[in-house]
Amino acid sequence: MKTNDIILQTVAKVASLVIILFSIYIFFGGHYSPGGGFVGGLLASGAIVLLLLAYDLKTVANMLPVDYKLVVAAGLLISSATVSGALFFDAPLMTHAYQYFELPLLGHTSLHTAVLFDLGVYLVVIGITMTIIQTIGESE
Amino acid sequence: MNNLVFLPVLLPLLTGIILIFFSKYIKIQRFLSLVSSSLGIILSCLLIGKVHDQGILALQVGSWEAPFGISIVADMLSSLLVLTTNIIGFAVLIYSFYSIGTGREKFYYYSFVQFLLVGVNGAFLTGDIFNLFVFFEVMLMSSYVLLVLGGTKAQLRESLKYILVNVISSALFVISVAYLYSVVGTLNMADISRRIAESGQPGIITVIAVSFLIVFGLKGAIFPLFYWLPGSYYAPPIPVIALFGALLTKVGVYAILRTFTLLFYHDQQYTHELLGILAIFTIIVGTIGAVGYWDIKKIIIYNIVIAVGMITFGISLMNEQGLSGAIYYTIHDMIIKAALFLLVGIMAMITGTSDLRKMGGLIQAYPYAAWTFFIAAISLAGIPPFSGFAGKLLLLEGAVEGEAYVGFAVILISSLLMLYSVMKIFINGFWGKPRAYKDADLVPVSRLAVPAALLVIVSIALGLGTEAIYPYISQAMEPLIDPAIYINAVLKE
Amino acid sequence: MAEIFKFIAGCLILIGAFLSLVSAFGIIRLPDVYTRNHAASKSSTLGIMSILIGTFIYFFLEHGHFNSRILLGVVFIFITAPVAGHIISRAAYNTGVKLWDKSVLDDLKQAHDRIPSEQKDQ
Amino acid sequence: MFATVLKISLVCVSISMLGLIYRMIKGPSVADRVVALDAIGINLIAIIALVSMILDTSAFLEAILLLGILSFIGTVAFSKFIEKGEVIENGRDL
Amino acid sequence: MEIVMAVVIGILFMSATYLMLSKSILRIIIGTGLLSHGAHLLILTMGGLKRGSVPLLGESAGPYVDPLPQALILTAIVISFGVTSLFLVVAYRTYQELGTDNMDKLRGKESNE
Amino acid sequence: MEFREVEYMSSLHWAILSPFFIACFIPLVYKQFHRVHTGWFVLFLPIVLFIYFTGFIHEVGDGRHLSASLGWIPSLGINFDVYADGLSLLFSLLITGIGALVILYSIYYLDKDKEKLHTFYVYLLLFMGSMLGLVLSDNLIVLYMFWEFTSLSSFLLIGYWYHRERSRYGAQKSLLITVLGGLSMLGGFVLLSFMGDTYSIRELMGQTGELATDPLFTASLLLILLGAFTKSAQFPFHIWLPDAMEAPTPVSAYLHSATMVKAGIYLVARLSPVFAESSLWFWLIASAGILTLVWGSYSAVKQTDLKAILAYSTISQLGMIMSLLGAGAAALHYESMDKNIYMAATVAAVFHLINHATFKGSLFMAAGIVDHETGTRDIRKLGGLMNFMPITFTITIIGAFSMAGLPPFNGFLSKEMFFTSMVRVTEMEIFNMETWGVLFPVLAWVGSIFTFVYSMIIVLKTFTGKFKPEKLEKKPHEAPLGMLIPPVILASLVIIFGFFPNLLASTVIEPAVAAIQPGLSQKQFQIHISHWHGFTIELYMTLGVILLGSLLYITWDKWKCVYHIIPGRLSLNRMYDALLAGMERGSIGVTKLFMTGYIRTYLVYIFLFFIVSLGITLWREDAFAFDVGNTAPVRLYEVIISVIIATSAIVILFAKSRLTSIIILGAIGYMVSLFFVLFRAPDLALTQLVIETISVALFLLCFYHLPKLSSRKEERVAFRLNNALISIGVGVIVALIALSSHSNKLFESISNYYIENAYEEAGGKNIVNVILVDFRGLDTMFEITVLGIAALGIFALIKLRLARGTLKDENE
Repeated sequence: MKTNDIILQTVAKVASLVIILFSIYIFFGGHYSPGGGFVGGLLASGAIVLLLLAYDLKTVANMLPVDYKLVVAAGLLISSATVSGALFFDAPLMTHAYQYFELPLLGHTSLHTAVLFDLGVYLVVIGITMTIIQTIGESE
Repeated sequence: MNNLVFLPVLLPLLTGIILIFFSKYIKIQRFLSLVSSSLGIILSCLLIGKVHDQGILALQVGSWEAPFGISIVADMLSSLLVLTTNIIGFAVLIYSFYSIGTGREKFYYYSFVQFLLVGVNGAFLTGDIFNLFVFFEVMLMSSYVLLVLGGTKAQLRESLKYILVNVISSALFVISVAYLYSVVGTLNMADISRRIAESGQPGIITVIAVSFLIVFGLKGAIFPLFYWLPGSYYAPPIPVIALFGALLTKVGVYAILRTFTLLFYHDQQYTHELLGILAIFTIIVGTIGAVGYWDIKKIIIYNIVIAVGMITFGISLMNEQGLSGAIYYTIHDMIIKAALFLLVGIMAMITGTSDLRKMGGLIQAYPYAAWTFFIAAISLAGIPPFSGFAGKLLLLEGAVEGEAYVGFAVILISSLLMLYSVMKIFINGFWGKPRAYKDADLVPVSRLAVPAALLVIVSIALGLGTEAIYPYISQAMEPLIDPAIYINAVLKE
Repeated sequence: MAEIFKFIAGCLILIGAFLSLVSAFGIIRLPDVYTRNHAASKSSTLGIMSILIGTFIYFFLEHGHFNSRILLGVVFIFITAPVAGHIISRAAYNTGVKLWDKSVLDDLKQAHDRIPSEQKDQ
Repeated sequence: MFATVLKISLVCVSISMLGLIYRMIKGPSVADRVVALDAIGINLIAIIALVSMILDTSAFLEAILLLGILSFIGTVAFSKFIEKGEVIENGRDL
Repeated sequence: MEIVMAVVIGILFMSATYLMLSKSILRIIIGTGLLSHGAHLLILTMGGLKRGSVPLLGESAGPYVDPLPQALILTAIVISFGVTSLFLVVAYRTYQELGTDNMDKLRGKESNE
Repeated sequence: MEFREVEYMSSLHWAILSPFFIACFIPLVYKQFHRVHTGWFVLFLPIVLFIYFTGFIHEVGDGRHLSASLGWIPSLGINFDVYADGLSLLFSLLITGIGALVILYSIYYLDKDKEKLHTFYVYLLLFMGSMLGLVLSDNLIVLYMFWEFTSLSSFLLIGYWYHRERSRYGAQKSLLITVLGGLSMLGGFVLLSFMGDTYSIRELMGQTGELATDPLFTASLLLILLGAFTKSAQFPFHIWLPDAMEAPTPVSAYLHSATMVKAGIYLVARLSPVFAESSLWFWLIASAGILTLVWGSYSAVKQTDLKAILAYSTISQLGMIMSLLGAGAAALHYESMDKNIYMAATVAAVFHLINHATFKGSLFMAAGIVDHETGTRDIRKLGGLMNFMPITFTITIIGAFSMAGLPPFNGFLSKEMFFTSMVRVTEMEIFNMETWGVLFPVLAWVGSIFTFVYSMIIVLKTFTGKFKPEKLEKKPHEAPLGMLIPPVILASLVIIFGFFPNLLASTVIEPAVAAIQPGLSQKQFQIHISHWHGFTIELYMTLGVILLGSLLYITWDKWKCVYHIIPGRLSLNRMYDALLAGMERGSIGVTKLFMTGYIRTYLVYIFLFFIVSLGITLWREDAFAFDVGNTAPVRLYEVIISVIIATSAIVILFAKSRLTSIIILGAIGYMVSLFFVLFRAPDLALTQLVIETISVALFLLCFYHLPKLSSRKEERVAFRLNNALISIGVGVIVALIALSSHSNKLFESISNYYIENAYEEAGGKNIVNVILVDFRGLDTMFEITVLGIAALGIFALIKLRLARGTLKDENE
């Protein structure tokens, strides 16, 4: 049945933007407040799912031409590289390093390799969710 | 600080990830996995050398001191098993080149194999009970995918059952860890061991021990819990069966070995007795299955069950001979099972069936495969000087020492029936009237037989060179008898 | 000052809770899906918004931090809740969920009737 | 005083939750269930807001927005499921 | 509270078991879902439900609840999510290939001796 | 007793290993020199070895022993120790001597164009090497290894013509029975070594007295005897030997008459010093031997296949040797008695061992010639061949008469000694020998009568009587010269040993006897074998054998119905077949019983085991504890949520529609996340919320296409009741253990460390997140790996759909 989805589509666009912003916020805040790469990633993929719901697979694929399997791989690579990075510093694997910096706008912040690790998680989660949803969606 | 300890896990992980990027380029995938596998063997040899020189190596991941962070611990047992795993991975990989088909290759087959190795190696090396769960899951997830990859009817049907059973066992694993955490308040196995020893293993710990036994027993396929195995291992293509048969159940058995020697060894009257009884039943039931079938895959699959019983029996003895027998037998069985599956796979590919009654006379056209199988078969049955013997002998000696005469008799009888079951394959498949098989010419038998022959050579070397590896085995056995060695190495007191 | 705001917050929260109770009551008692949806989306939305604003005030007073997430949440709910209600009703109607037998008007039915039947089947 | 208000509210919301669950289980149509589910999502937000005030922590405030998002996505998905039988369309024939 | 939780967990495990013993694939998968819920709640309970504050430093000074079980649960949740989704897809494909969701019709061919 | 260590080490080891090395080159030689019969290349080896071993005769005769040691697995006490005394040397000579003759014979017997000669000679060399290793090794485990190798090479040789059904059957049978024995022997060895703390036979002999008192001694004895009996085809394990006749005749002549079957005899002889302390040892051996003698000879008479007659005759002769060894072992038991009396039995055993090898070897070869030249071995088709093959006839006569115990052949001498020994058994004072002991001479005599009968059958039915050319495939004529040489040599040995038995007595027999009975110093006895002892009871027995035997032969047609008394289905062979078939059927039956293929059944097993094992452990360990003190207070809203979860969990069981169940599952998930909120786990609550939503979406995505839930009416009440009981059991157990674990908090948790160090050491305030990415980051690393695998797997699962039955996908 043909339906008119303009209301939904308009709202979805706005909402997706809000969700993605929120996900990035939650991802960076992970070390200090609840959240982190995992929830952040899930939320980001939630935004994409919302778009999928409002539009359809092909349209969204045109909007975001990404191979999500490679996103998974890239995320895994980043995380495992962070884990193995310690090899080059002669420290036990997975040893994180961090430093506090005074950055403009953000104020007193720490740059932490754990964030890099978490970035891997973030990407993996987006990749996974989207791979699953996309493949199942396509197969129907 | 021994990052080497973790490299056997990290290497396949990185390889697996990188292979995802090359999913369309099969040649590159093959090359990379081969390189990584060879490197893996070298690394694990290095690891064994280092453990041999310096004793147990422990890596405190993330520089967090022992009971708080995750410890990766390489004692000799783990290192030996890691080496064996890598050798098997290498052989199966070569076999896969010629048999798995481009379809699966393009859909990340090699990545999944690498991830499976990650899980298996990780499970052998970790010193943290929850991390063990995570590695189990890595291994299981890869195994689910490998089992179902290709999506044929039989694969789907059996995967459902396989996944279901393992989901249950994972849930039980989680709750067992939860119970244990509630009682002892820590997750590091060395620390757990120390705390249990301090408390003298009260009744509740014994209960938890039994629930761990159920969890690992489900994975390792011991007596009342193995029923899922024959069906599930029947469905996937041969290289996958070889990996499963050689590695997966052994990880379960390893976990039993580790937990019942390191953690729950204070109430042997009950726990190890129970283990022994289950082990004997496992052998019996496996033997019953193995002698009845006329399907080559089924026969070997039931032989896995027998081997699991043998090893757990060794564990239940808890004396030096029994434990070293169990270790030796595990290594032997991993190698020889992989070889047998690969060979049986060649037979099935040539004849297009796995029903023995529909084959015959293969020795005429494929003498090398036939003799490789013959040696593998007698090695399985434990005829000296091949690798099966030393393990069996040690188990027998351990049984006498532990006055477990029933087990003694069962091992002997089951050895005979094991030989009967595999010789049945030889007599009816390789001997007998040669028949014409369509498609037989398409099978690159000589290439496929190479990895199998490689494994058989390893097995022979293992048998003839028992003396050379015996120091390693006994070094592997020491911490099992005296957990203090392990604990001190991890907690550095 | 703080006490007043706290009182306001308390009131808002109480009103919100009451509204959600009412809406739940409506969802249970009303006769068909459309009326229930009405109850859900109207009072429930209002209820939650007042609770959230109450919460916002509370945290602003107690801890002094300006919690953007709650406000964002309020805005988000404000945007999406009507759309959600709309979509549910439409779905219900299009799958042929019966109206309450005492309903008096069905505009959409008339609109639909004008469309040739084969288009409808798609 | 304020704590009592919170507790009363929580009990109210909990009761309404029970009612919604009754509706969700009872049906009768799928759309009814979805309506109930949507309302449950909203109620959950309320509960979390109340609880975080009771526990006096802002740790759960992320959950509020999150729930709002999820509840919306969920409702949309359910509605599409009911209406079209598939949640995500492969490509729309325009 | 732990006693109540133990009962709830027991009921969850009971329902899960019952569902997994039934014939329909969907019910079985739902059973596994319940099973993992039960397991996660069990970890939480085993960590102790003592009152303390949220394990966020700086929020309040008081004693915190045990953060370790929470981390474990998080890992367990994620893993069981992965497994469940794969399980679902396998079930879905099985239905496509074999045309049934009745486990009894998916009987393995144990009989080929 | 003096030892000469090390000096001979390499040469003896090399002697054992040389056949294995040569075997490696055989396939190469076969390929390179296809024109020449491969046998010629092999022949030199046994000859060289034979000469090599004869070189030791003098030395060993002087009472010196050769021994050498080579480490193999010293850690396990397994060393490749070789040790040559009289007994070993005797066997080595037999193995290499007969081996040379058999290989020569085989060169003419096997066609070089039709047969796969390389495999044949590889097997044969493997066998020769293993047999040498068996008789020369001092280590029980090495002995066991070679023992199994002889079984395996015999298996391969019997199955040499593997396309024949009978060959495969015979091969499998012999393998099963001999390996059964081998394994039981291994068990005995392990027990023995446990008692004596060594695998060295020599060291074990040194502690005979201590061993006999060990409770495991009898078990070890029985296990080892089982090994010996199966190998030497003693009743009732003899059934494999007749079927082993499917092997090419040279093999039968070699393995199944002269060498391999005597491994059991070797074992008994070798271990007699260890075990004879126990009276059970000789009692068992002697009885089994005499029974086998009677049964074998009795069964031989009814056979129609020439080789089958020879097979049964081998069985009976082995029984005879066995019983002699048993009687001889008594000497070790009764230290006080006159040793020479019992020594006579051992001497007879050794002597007959040699004699049997000569006459049985020649008879087998003759049978092979008949088979080769006429195309059949069925005595019903044969007859009157005397004129066509006079030399073969002569050989057969010599062999058969010797076997029947007629003078002047060597068989007569050993048969006389056999009677002597058996008559003397009656004088022993064990197990009421005065009554039961009488049976020994009687049975021996009866066995000899039948031996006479079948010996006559072999000669007369084949070579005399009416010539029936119509039943033969080929026109018979004398065999080629090369084929005749080996049997002629053996036949002449029969005569030579018959006339000059003392040639052997001092050179070979005395050292061998000394090895079996180490209690006797070699200087104490001198063996002298003579033809004429005067009119003794033995002579009368022999005369009786001849008379009664001739009578029976002549009246054969009248009494052959005796063989139908025992119906065919009670015969041992049928029992073996039935056992095997029954085992297969039984195992399939049992397996099918529990392997139903329904996952439900397996789950029921798993859950039942879970309930039972944990329940029993809880009860037995008295582990259930219930401590209210340590619990958190109960809050109203927590109870409400608990009630909601519990009711939903129960309601879901009765859900009728697919969608309802999914939605309820989602609701439970949300409630769980509320719990997480209540129990102060914000990260968990967030994650659980999102995950639950996605899971529900996935459920919907996947299950849209599925039909309605199958109607629950089909399920019987019993089915649901069972399920309900099991489920309740699981739930109760889980809850009970949870309560007990909670009440048993024995230690502080380690988590304080995380709280203390999260900010200072790891730079984060969200402790849970810090644990996840830092303290226990490895978990997270592999958790996302799991997810990654799942995603790729789902992708592959949906995209990749292989068809069944193609070559590349060989399953099903």
